[in-house]
Formats: sequence, C-alpha cells, structure tokens
Amino acid sequence: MKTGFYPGCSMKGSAREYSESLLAVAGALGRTLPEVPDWNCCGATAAHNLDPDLALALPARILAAAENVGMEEVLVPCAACYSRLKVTRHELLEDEQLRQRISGLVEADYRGSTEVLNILEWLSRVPELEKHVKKPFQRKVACYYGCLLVRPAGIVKFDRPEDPQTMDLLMRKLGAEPIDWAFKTECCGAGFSVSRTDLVAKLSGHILEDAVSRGAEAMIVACPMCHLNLDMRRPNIEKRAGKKISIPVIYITQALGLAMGLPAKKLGLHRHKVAVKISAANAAAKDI
Amino acid sequence: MARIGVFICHCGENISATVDVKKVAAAAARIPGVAHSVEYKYMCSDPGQQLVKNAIREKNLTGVVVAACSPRMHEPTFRRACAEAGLNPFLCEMANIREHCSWVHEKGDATTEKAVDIVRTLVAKVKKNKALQPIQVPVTKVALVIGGGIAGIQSSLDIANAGHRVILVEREPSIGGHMSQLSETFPTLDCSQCILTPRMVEVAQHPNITLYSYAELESLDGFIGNFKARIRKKARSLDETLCTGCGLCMQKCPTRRIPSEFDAGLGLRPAIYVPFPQAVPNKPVIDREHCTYYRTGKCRLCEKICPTQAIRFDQPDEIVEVDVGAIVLATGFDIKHSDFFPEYGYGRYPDVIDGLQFERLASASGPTLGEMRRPSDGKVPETVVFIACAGSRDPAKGIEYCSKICCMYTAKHAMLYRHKVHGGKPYVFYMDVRAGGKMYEEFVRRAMEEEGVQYVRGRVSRVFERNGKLVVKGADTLLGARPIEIEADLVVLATAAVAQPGAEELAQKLHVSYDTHQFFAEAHPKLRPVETNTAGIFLAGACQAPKDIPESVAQASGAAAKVAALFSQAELVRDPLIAVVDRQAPPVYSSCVGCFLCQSACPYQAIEKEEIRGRDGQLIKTVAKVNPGLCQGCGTCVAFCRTKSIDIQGFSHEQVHAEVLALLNRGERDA
Amino acid sequence: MPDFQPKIVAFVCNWCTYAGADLTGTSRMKYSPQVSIIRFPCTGRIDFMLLLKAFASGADGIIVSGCHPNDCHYSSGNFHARRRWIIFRGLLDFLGIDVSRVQFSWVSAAEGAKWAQLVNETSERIRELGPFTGYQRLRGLGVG
Amino acid sequence: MKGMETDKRSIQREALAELMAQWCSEGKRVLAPKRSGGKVDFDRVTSLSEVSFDHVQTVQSPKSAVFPRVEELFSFRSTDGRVEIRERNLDTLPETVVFGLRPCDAAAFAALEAIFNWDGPDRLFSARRARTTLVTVACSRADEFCFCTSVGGGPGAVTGSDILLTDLGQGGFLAEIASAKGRELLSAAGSLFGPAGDADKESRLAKLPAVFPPDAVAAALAGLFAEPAFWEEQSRRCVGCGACAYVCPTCACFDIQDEGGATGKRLRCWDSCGFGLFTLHTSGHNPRPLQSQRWRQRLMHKFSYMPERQGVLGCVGCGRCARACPVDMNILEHIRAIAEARP
Amino acid sequence: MNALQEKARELLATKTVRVVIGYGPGSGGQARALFVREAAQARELIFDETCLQNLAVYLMKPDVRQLGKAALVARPATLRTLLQLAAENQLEENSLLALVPGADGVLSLSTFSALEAQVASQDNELSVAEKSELEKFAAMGLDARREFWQEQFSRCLKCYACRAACPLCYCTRCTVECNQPQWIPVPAHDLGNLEWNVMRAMHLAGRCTNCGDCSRACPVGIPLYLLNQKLILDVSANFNSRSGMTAKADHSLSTFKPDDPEDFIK
Repeated sequence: MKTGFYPGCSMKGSAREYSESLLAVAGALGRTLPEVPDWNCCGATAAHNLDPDLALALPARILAAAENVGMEEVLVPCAACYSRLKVTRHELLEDEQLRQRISGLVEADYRGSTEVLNILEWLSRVPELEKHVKKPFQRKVACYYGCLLVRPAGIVKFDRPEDPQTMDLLMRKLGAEPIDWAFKTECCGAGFSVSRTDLVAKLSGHILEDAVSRGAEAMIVACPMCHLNLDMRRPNIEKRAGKKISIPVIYITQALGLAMGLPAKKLGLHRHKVAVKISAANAAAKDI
Repeated sequence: MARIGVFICHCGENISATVDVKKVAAAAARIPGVAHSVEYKYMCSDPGQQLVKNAIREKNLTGVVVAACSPRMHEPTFRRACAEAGLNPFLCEMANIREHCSWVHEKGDATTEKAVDIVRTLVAKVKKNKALQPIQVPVTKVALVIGGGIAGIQSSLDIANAGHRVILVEREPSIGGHMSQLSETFPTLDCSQCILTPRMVEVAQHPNITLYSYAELESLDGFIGNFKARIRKKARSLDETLCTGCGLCMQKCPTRRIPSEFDAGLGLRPAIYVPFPQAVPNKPVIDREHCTYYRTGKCRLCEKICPTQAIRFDQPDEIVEVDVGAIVLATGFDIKHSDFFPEYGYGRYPDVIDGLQFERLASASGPTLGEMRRPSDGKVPETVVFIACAGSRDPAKGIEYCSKICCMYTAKHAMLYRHKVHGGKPYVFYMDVRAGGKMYEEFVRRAMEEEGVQYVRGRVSRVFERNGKLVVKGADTLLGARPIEIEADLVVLATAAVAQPGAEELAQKLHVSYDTHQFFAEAHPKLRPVETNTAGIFLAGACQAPKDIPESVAQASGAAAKVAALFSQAELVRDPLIAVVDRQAPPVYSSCVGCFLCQSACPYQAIEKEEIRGRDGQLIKTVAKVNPGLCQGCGTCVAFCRTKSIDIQGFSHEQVHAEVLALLNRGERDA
Repeated sequence: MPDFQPKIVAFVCNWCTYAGADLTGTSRMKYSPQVSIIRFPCTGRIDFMLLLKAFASGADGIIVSGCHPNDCHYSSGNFHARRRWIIFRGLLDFLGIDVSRVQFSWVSAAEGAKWAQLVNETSERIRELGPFTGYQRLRGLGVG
Repeated sequence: MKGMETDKRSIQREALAELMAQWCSEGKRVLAPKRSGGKVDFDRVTSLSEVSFDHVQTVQSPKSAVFPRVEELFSFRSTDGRVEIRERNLDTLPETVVFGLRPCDAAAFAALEAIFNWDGPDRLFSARRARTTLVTVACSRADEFCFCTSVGGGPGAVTGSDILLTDLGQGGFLAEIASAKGRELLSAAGSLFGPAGDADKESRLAKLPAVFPPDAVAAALAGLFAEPAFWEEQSRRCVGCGACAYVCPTCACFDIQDEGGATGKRLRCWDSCGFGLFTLHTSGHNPRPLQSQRWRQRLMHKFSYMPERQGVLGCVGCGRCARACPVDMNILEHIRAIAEARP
Repeated sequence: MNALQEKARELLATKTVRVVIGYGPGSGGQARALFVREAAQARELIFDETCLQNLAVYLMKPDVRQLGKAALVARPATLRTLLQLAAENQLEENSLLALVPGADGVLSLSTFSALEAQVASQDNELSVAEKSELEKFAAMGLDARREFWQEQFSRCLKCYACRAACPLCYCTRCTVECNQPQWIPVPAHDLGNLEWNVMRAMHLAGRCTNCGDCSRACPVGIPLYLLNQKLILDVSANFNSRSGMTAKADHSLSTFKPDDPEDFIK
C-alpha cells in the first residue's frame, strides 16, 4: 500500500510539532511518508463559505496529484483538511458530471482510486502497536476528537459519530487510561479562534473543565485547530473561568512518541504554550 | 366451432362519446366465430345483463366477450350473469374499451379501430378459454395461534368463542406478553394487569383452547386448511400434572439473583420461577442455564421440598404434531436498547432506562412495588427527563419508521411520575407529538397543560454524569434552538419498537414474507392488512408493525374473523386460476422432465414432486405437481418451463398466444 | 416518416400496471392509441417467446410493465421477470435486434400519469425509429 | 436416359465461365458449390469464379434444387366458413442449372424421382425437376467416407447427369453430353465447346475400389430386422438428430405445416425418420420409440425397402451423413458390418 | 494398459459398473464415444486432445440408461454438466462414476461433494480468447451483428443436431414440439430459424456449461458457442453466478436478488 502524506498549511506553521511528532513516530515505526507533490491549500473554511466550486477544486487538485503518482491513500493528519478532502472525494464520486467539471477546472483528472485517511485510522492500522511501547503512558487522559474527524457520519464513515472510540482504544494500547467524559466531540470554537475569542474561551473552557473535573491529566487531540484553541487560547479560557487550568494538550502522535521513548525535543513538545513537563515520561514520574 | 357473443356497452356516453360503438359491433360480427354482436347503453344494468343471458340461451353461445369497462370493475358481474344463464363463468372475458380506450383517446377512427382491436383480441382469447370448475380444498377446523400476548390471547378467544378449536403456543413460561409488564395504560390509566389477567384466565379455562406455554414452533408444512405444525414443548423440568403451583420451590431455591426478564432486568428471580404471580399457567420452570444443579450437579433442593414430587430434572423437550387449518401470527415486538445512541449512556449509567423498565418501576407489582425509585441508589428522582424517538424516525442513526406507541406512553410515563412524585419535574424531549387516536390528543394535552409536564421540542445530543446528576444536553428548537442542559436524576429513553429477534427465522419457517425491518408483511397494505401472502396465515398485533393495545386487539379480532370465515365452510372454494402440470396417458404420463427449476421460482412453495409409478410400484418418473391449495396463480413457473408442461388456467399459453396474434393482425389471422 | 403509426403491444401485470392504466382512464389522461394492452397475472408469467411472437406478428414496439420491486402481488414474480429480461435483452442485442424497441417499466396501480407518459414516450421513440422492417422482413417463407 | 450414346466434347475454363454467364443472363438460377467459412456448400452463383472445384464433397446435397427445405404447396383463405385454395403457379418456378455436383449426387435424383412419383406424380417436384439441368463434375479425389463404387456408381459415372465434366488439367475439361437436356445446353452454346480429342478420362478420376456388394447388404438386412441387440449395438452413440437425413441426397421425408390463421400457406418441410417425434401417433403410441429402431429404419429404407419397392437403391455412397454426423456414425462402417453379418 | 484402461477394466471386472462410457478411435483421426461393456474391451479406450465430446449427453438417453450403472470419462466441462444435471434432478448421487484422467492416474468421483471439489479445483472461466471474441462482437455494431447472424441462421437446417448433442437439452418434449400453440415455426425459414436459436440460447441461459458440443455438432457450422458464452458472461456479470458449480438447485434464472440491476427499467 503506497501511502502519501498531505501536511496542509497548519502542519507547516502553527502545528509544526504535530508534523514533527508524526514524522518522528513514522520513522520509528519504519514507515516513510512521502508528501503529495506540489500540494496546495485545502481551502479550509474560507473556500467553502465563498465558492462551492473552489471548495471542491482545491482538494480535487490535491487528490489528483496524489493519484497521479500512484498513491493509493493519503494520510491527512489535520482534521480540517481531512474533512475537506474526504467530502470532496465523496461528492466527486457521487456525481460523474460534477467530477468531470471539477477535473476540467483544475486540469487534472481525479478518478477516485486514492483514498483519504485520518491520523487515527492510520495509527490503528499499525499491527501490534503495543509492542512498540517502551514507556507506558500511565496517565488518565481525555481523548478529544472534536467535530471534524467523525462528521458528517454518512460521508466519513469513521467510528460512531457521537461516541467515537478509536482514539480511546489507541491510548489504551499506549498504556493510558482514557476517562469517560461527555465532551469528546463537542466544538472547541474552531474558526472563531481569531474573530470571537470570547466564544472560544467559553466552549473550550467547558471542554477543559469537564476533563479536569474527571481527573484527566492530559488532553489528547488530533487536530491543529483544537490544539490551538485549547492550548494557545488558555489565557483567555483561564480569564473567563477565573482560575488556573494547567492540563497540557498533546497530539496523539506526541503521546505515541513519548510512549515509544522518543526524545521530547524531537516530538516538538517544547513548542506548546501550556508547558508539558516531562522530566521523565514514565510510570514513576507523574509530572508530564 | 366457437359461437361467441360480443356485447358492447356504451356506458352511457362514457364509451360511445369517443368510440363508434355501432362500427365496433359491426366489425365484431365479422370476426370468425362470432355468432352474436350487439351494443347497448348500460350493459351492467339489469336489462343489459338480461341481454347477455338471453343471447347465451337463444344463440347457444360458447363464449362471451363484454366490451365495456375494466375487468377489475365488472368481471365478477358478467361472469355471474353467464353462470346464471348456464354458461361456465370462465368462458366470459371483458374487453376493456373504457379505461384503456374511450377515456384515454380522442374521438376518432383510431380510437374506434383500437376498440375493435381490443374486442378481436379478447374474442381470440375467449375462443381458447376452457370451462373451469372452482377448486375445493378440505379445511381442518383448528387454528394455531403463535404468541400469547394480548393479540394472541384475543385471537384465540375470538376463534374459540366462534366454536373452533385453538392451539395457542407461547415461547415464554406464561402468556401475557408485553401487556402484562405494563403499569397503567393510556389514555384511560387503567391498570394493565387488571384488564389483562381475566383474559389470561379465560384462555386457560376455555374448553376450545389448548395452551402450550414455554413452547415454540419447530416446523410447518402444508397449505391453507391443511397445515401440519410441529411444536417443541421445552422441558419445564417438572411434571405439570403434579405441580400445584404452591411456590415452595421458588421460595427455597438458593440461586436467587438472576435478573428478572419480566421486570426488564430491574428485579431478581430464582432459578426455578414463574415470571410473575398472575402467570398462566401458574407453574414454574427451571432455568437450566442458571440452576445450580444443572451447572454443578449438586443441589436438587426443589426436588426435596416439592410436596407433590413434581420436579423432573431429566425431562426432555417434547415435540407435538398438530393438524391445523389456519394460523394467526401474533409474536409481538421488542424494544431495542442497542447502541443507536451510545451518547445517551444506556447501559453505562444505571439511571438511564428504557420505557419498559419505567413501566416496571411504576407498576405496583414491580421491583419497587410501584414506588418511584431510581435503579442506582433507590433515591426518589426529583427530575426525570424522557427522550422520545430514541432510535425511531432517524434514518441516519436508528430506524426510519415511527414506533407509534412512544408519544403516548411517554406522556403516560410523565403523568404517572407526577402522580407518584408530586413535586417532581418531568421533561419530555420530542420531535413531534403524534397522538392520533380516540382521546389520545386530549391525553397528551392533559399531560402538558394540567399535569405540569415540560415538553421541550428538540433533540438531545448527549447525556453525561456530573456531580451525581445526569446532565441532559439538548436544544429547544421552539426557543431559537437554544442549547439547554437539564440535570436529571433519571432519564427514560423511548427506544425504538422493533421486530422480535427470531422474527426472520420464523417467517422463513412459515414462508410468509417480511419487510426490511423483519416485521411480517401483510398481503396488501390497505385492503388485506390482516392476511399474509401465504393463504391461511394471518397477522395480529405488533409482529406486523408497531401497534398499541386497541389496534392490536382490533387486528386480532380481525384475524379471528378471517379464520372463522375460513372455518365456516366444510371446503375451501377458490377460483381455479392456478397453474397445472401436464398429465397424459401412458407411456408419456407427463411432458414434465422433472428439472424442478419451477420449484425455486415459485413464491408459494406450491410445486411438489410427484413420483409416477407403474403397477409394479417401479418408479417411472418424478414430475412436478401444483398444489392447488397453495398456488396463487402468478404464473412465474409457466414462463420458466422449457417443455411448456406447466400452464396457468385463465392465462394459458393458447390464450395469450392467440391474443398476441389477434391484436397485431387486423382481420387476418382469425382461425 | 410522418404518417407512420407504430403498432405497440403492452404486456402488463394485472395488479399494478393494468390497474395503473385503469387509473389513467379514470383520470381521463390522454395517450397515444397505438398501444394496446394484453393482461397477464404477473410479469413473472410473461414468456420471452411472446415478445418474439409480437415482433413476428408485426409489432414495432413492445412495453413490458409490472409492479415495482417489493410491490409484486405475488411477492417475487417481478424479480424473476427482471432477471429474465436482463438476459433476454443481452441476447437480442447480441443478435443485432434493437432492444430499444422493448421498453421495460414498473408502473404501480397509483401511477396513472406515469403510464400515460410511458406510453407517449415509447410511441414517440418507436415513431422515430420507424417500422421494424428488419424483423418483419423475416416473416413468411425464407425459401421459395 | 440409359442407353443413350454420350456425345463427348471439350471445353476450356474460360468458355465454361462464359457459358455460366450466359445461363445467368437468360435468368436461370445457377446453384454451385461455394466455399464459405471453411465449408463448401451449394449456393446461388453468378460467376464461375465463385465456384469451388477442389473440394471432395459439399456439406449438403443438391436435392434442395428440386425439394427445398421449405416450400409452399398452396395458399388458402377462409371466409365465413368457406375455404378458398390457391394453387401455386408452376410456371413461375425457376429454370435451374445445378453445376458442380458429383456423379453420386446426379445419381441420387433417380432415387428422389422414384419416391416422389411412386404412387402418382408429385406436381411440384416434377415441375421443379423438369426445370433442372445437372452439370456434374467428376471426382478427381475421394476421401475415406466415399463409397459410390460399392453402390453402383463411380467417380466418373455419367448416369443421371445431363452433362458430365471431367477436369483434364491445364484449364481443360472433358464434357460428356448425356441427355436431351444436355444437348439443348450444348446447342444453345455450341461454339463454346470443342472436339473431345483422345483425353484419358480414367486417369483423372479418383481411385475407389468397391468394398461391399449391395446385394449382400439387402440379403443380410432381411435377416437382421428382428435382431434388436444388433441395432442397439450399432446405434448406441447415435444422438438422434436429423443431420444425416438433411444432408442426404436421397432422403425425402417431409412434414406438412400450415402457417397463418384464416389466411395462410400450406408448407412442405424437411423431416427425418431419426427424430423420435417422426412416428409419434396422436394417441401417444410410438411404433419406433427407440433410437436403435430409428437407425434400423434408416438403413433398411435405403438398402432394403427402396430396392424392393421402387427398384432403386436409396444410397449413392456420397458419405455426407458420415461427415456431418456429430457423433461419427460412419454409414460405410455399419453397412460393411451388416454385409459381413450375413447369416 | 494405461491407467484409464486399467481402471475401466477393473470396474467392469468387479462389476462395479456395467458400462464405461469413454472415447475410442473414430473416423478421420477423430475420437468417438465408446461404450465398453466387457473388461477385455477396456484396452480400446483412448484419452487425448481429440476426445472432445461431452459424454454426459448419453446419460440422458434411455437406450444407454438401460445398460446399468455407468462410469463416464469426464472432461472439465463434462464435470460441470454432471453437477448441473444433478442440480436439475436428472442425476442421482452415487448413480455414476465420473472418471477424470490426470497426470497422477484416474480420479473416480461419485459423490456430489467430490464432483464439486473437483470442479472447484479446475479452471471454469471462459478463456481469454473466448472473451476477446465476444468483445469483438460487442464492438461490431448492431447492424453488423444482425447481418452476421441472419447469414448464419439462414443456413440452419433445423436438423436439431445442436439440441441432440447437448446434454442439457434432455427435455423429452422440446418447446419446438409444442403445437398448441405453435411456439416455433417448424419450417427452417428465417423466422423459424431465428426463433429456434433464440429459444435454444434462452433455455440454456444460466444452465449451459460451455462444452461446445452444439457448435461442433452443427453440420453447417453456425457458431452457436458465441450465444452460449455471451449468456454465460451476462449471467456471471449480472448475477455473479455460474452453472455447473454445485449439485444444489441454484439456477440463476429461477432465483433472484432484490437488488439485481435494473437500469434498463423505467
């Protein structure tokens, strides 16, 4: 199976550590992840708010590029990019006329052979993942999926839309104890990160508070946007809540890297706003 | 030589306004074999029919074509008229020159020509018609009712009261079904058991009813009037004739912590048990899965304690074979807790329960003796949230259909809760309230307006626990889709009503069809809602689709009436429009080669194997044979038969072949 | 061929399409008089040989219509018919016989309007195709 | 035609082509062997270049020239219970030249005539026969299925032909004019023929020694009729199709069919005694229910009944039935077995 | 004696079977059916590339059936035919021994499960050449196909050799023999020939096991195999089914799936 990698803009910017940790983990697992050649922006929220054709054309071009070089699937770690690519693929395959029109627009023909994969799908396919675990992640963690990984259910067809389990199962394999909580798929505020920080403070605040109140020691995420809101917007959240909330927010790839014993630096943990203290990420030291 | 009479109807002006009926009559008269051709204003009127009858007698007609309206309208009328005049009714055909001609074309030569074409086609057909005799099938006047819930009980009683024998088979140790589990019933709030128990007793005591409880249908053969059913009586592990139902064994049984099916898992029962005190029959069964003796080989306490020595540990299952003439299927429904909505936490939080569990909590005979106490800690819930459509009407995550009973029972639940916990706060999350039915809407209004039930129109996104409360997150779509959270002590899900788990398997045993949700399929959604496509098998209650009690009872009585009608004759008389397999004199016997591909094509299992043997008993050949009791006359087998050995009466090879040729060859090929 | 009036035979089942065509009449919808109906109990009853007989007798087009899937009065006759037509069409096409002259359809008892539309569309198409001379030439004696 | 002196001439291939063109221009139907898709069979031709010369034998015999696969006997119309019959106009039947048939085929016409005119003349057959001229080409090769010499014929036998051509090589043919019809043809195109010279016909002919005497067969058959085991053994692999009869130049069984309804035609179609249905009675009784009995009938008819009743053998040794048989029922082999089984 | 001859000799000598239906040398270098009823005659059996006939045809003939229990030398298509006959109630289990000569001797199969296993192990698909010939046809265009078949059928004599050679045309009364009504015109004219050939193909749809004997039998060389193979492909493409794979009644035209294709139905 030839698997390509679509980083998207976040992974090259605000979420560099997601990319770094992913590549570090992939390397340690003995897998290469060639980037989709000449990739472009997926269009994100902006495109599909403005121009429906553009919203399909941008991901279509990415998919065509991947298909062209024989990639049977593309790993899209950013949940937002994943959503755009997945939805585009679905729409194009449902409607042959649309597919031809969009292919014409981007002057590249996507025939539908390349599948789109999110990070959780990719990781859960690693056989005997637990065998790679050197330092079991013996913490209570809150697995946070956000909106885009599991929705719309009819299109992504991944996990249970309201009560997903894939990340919980993965974290269990790493030795962690996922908590039972109610905010797995609640909205973090997402795109309002810039325009309505008050909303983000409220929504993300609820998420963090519930996780903390149930004893979680870390939030595990798989989306740059979620990470941004929960981590970078922590001062706003704390201000609104009127209290300090110190739970760290780490990417699933970082959690895996830690469990595999990779150095923190390589996993980009130092880039977080909320400090991830890792004197020794093992069972004895509880201060991640 | 054929002598066909053609009778052309004007239908007032319905036909004659666009078709030149005189021309049609004249053209028909020229068709070879037509001995008589007339037109008349209203052929279906008494004088019109008289015209037909007189002509049959006077002109000695061998066949009749009435060119008028659709045969679906008046074929029975004219066939009856022919029979009255002494002509076999199956020698009469209708040429549809109204619905298929005068009403759909403009006035003109083409329309008249088409009317002539239709008449010529039917004349060609009727020349090949054969006099047919109705089929008579003997009827065993015993009914088998499968399922002893309210529908099965009602059907059994109605059939038994009509004077026929009934065999009632119930899978559980007692009859009563879901209705026996209910607390009170909408919209009258009368006690469910109070109205049901007398019926149960009546069943037990009725001289015409044989009750097999703790029994299941093993297999079924035969056809309408002549079924042979094999019933497996599961071992109760005791001798029913000796057991007095004293209940000592149940009191002494050391294995006591088994979740009670009757209490929907909220109560406990011993390993030897009756499901509930009013059970019929009131004789216990040993649950071999949990019984200490069956698990470890030691105990036999009940055996020692039984005053009549009724316990039989080594009792085997027993197979009973019965001949029955009709079957009523009344196997009911189930409610599904499954993971349609895992985010509601059913199974994770003990205080998230389903409607049936709420019934048990509210029932005076339930695990809390009717006191409203929640399962987790026995606390009286101060706030209760009822979630309607927890699975129903949700094609994305649940099932697409409406479970029909939930709106009403949810209103009832909320009301019952208020009656038992006066200061309690009930909330109902709903999509729409569907309260069609006598006094139903009024009942719901009462809940909303007089009983203080808070109806919130919106869906619940999730239920989670916080600080010992169940937080119900949802939206109130009537208040601008505002998100709301309610901290509840108890959450009740109106889960979807679905088919019984074994429904598909049972349907296959009985050869009745079922829908995509495994509910049994009625023969026609409007006009034959009680029949199945298999003659002699009828439906009652929620095994067909979700239904409330009055509907189930009504259908049950309907099914009973169908059975009684069937049993009112010594023999079943049916139209002979069925398939027949060629039979000839020796040495051919039949042109059938016995490939039996027709068998797999027949939707009714009507094709049987017949062994033709010589006088010495030697097998000569095995050929197909149509069971006239089962065949419904679709003719699918006919089109499959390579040797043209199966033909269907009324639409025979010769008939349809003649029609095709006659239709296309204006005035040419009329031999 | 403006004056060409095609001959079209419709083989229909009694329970759905025949009743649907009755409804067309009851609703007084108009359609082309070139189509005449032959009634069958079920599409499952329709022998493929009858279609050949119709063509041999001079039909320019054929309509075969019955109950929608899952609506068959006999529960599965139409499913059997559908398989038969799949194979039969493939064979005719392979033999160079234009299968567009045979229109298969599901018309329910409630679809009076669909029946009228089906008949009109089919007649129009057959009119455009012209007489089925390719087949009709086969009539009579091949050898003098 | 027996006893008539044959007139010998020669003709070059080009002249033959011209002759054929002339026939066609006169409106005659010319049937000749034509190669198509690996098989050689009689078909209508308009030029000599279409004609095959290098084959041993055609798949079908030329009998359809006088006894077509299907032919209209008359047409009818029934109105008001009265039937009106319209006879065929025999004058419209085509003048036909069958070209390139083999001497065995030419001999077969005598058998057909004997059958069709046995108890009275068959108008249609006789009219066709009268309009048919046979221009035969002698055999330069034979194969293992040929046995004309055992049934009274030969690769260069003239009997039955109107003109017999023998390929002398280098584009030249010996033409033996053997009948009045032949002479008519010759007189109409005399300039195309040359003198015969002293061509050695025999050396050009296939060598085919006789393998059984026909008389011995007839005698043996008489004793074998009531020996079912013999026929079962012989016919076991026969699958009962009609291929042998349909390709046979002398098989003349037919079936009468009406086509149409009140207006229609009565048709004569080929049939075969090898079919189980051939002798099936309306009652359901079949006097020849077994394939072995039908096989026996076929051989008896050709080698016993016809010599006895019509004084002509029903087999000309063309070997077509054996070549056409899907299961290799080799008639020669069976006849030899019969001849040898002579009690 | 080779393995096949030895096997046949043994079966006859032990009276396990009464006749071995196999191949022997025939005219013109071709093989022909040979009915071996004596052990001594077993040495006449041959098995090589000339042995093409589907001998299962003889199992349906009363003259052969009366000989007693048979062993039948079976080619791959013959085995499929046996299973198809079983599925159509024409062959009882263990009533016959199918002899399959192979590199490791002669397999002798009598149970349906053994036949099914053997068939499952062999190649039952149409060959690449067969498929490409059909594709060529599909590409020819409607008119060209019509002309082709009209020319082919115009030669048909209605001798029914195709039918007689086909082991699945075992009907004791064929549709062509029905005259009330007369489904197929008796005369071998264009219409009669077309209708006969359409009917023959339709009646074999979902049943034909592609032995090719109909085409080999046709004296005038009509390529009937094309029709059969076309329908084999259609049945497989549309219903994902293949004849002759199982002894259970599993006829693709008398069964159905609710979601069978229906894009051609309005």
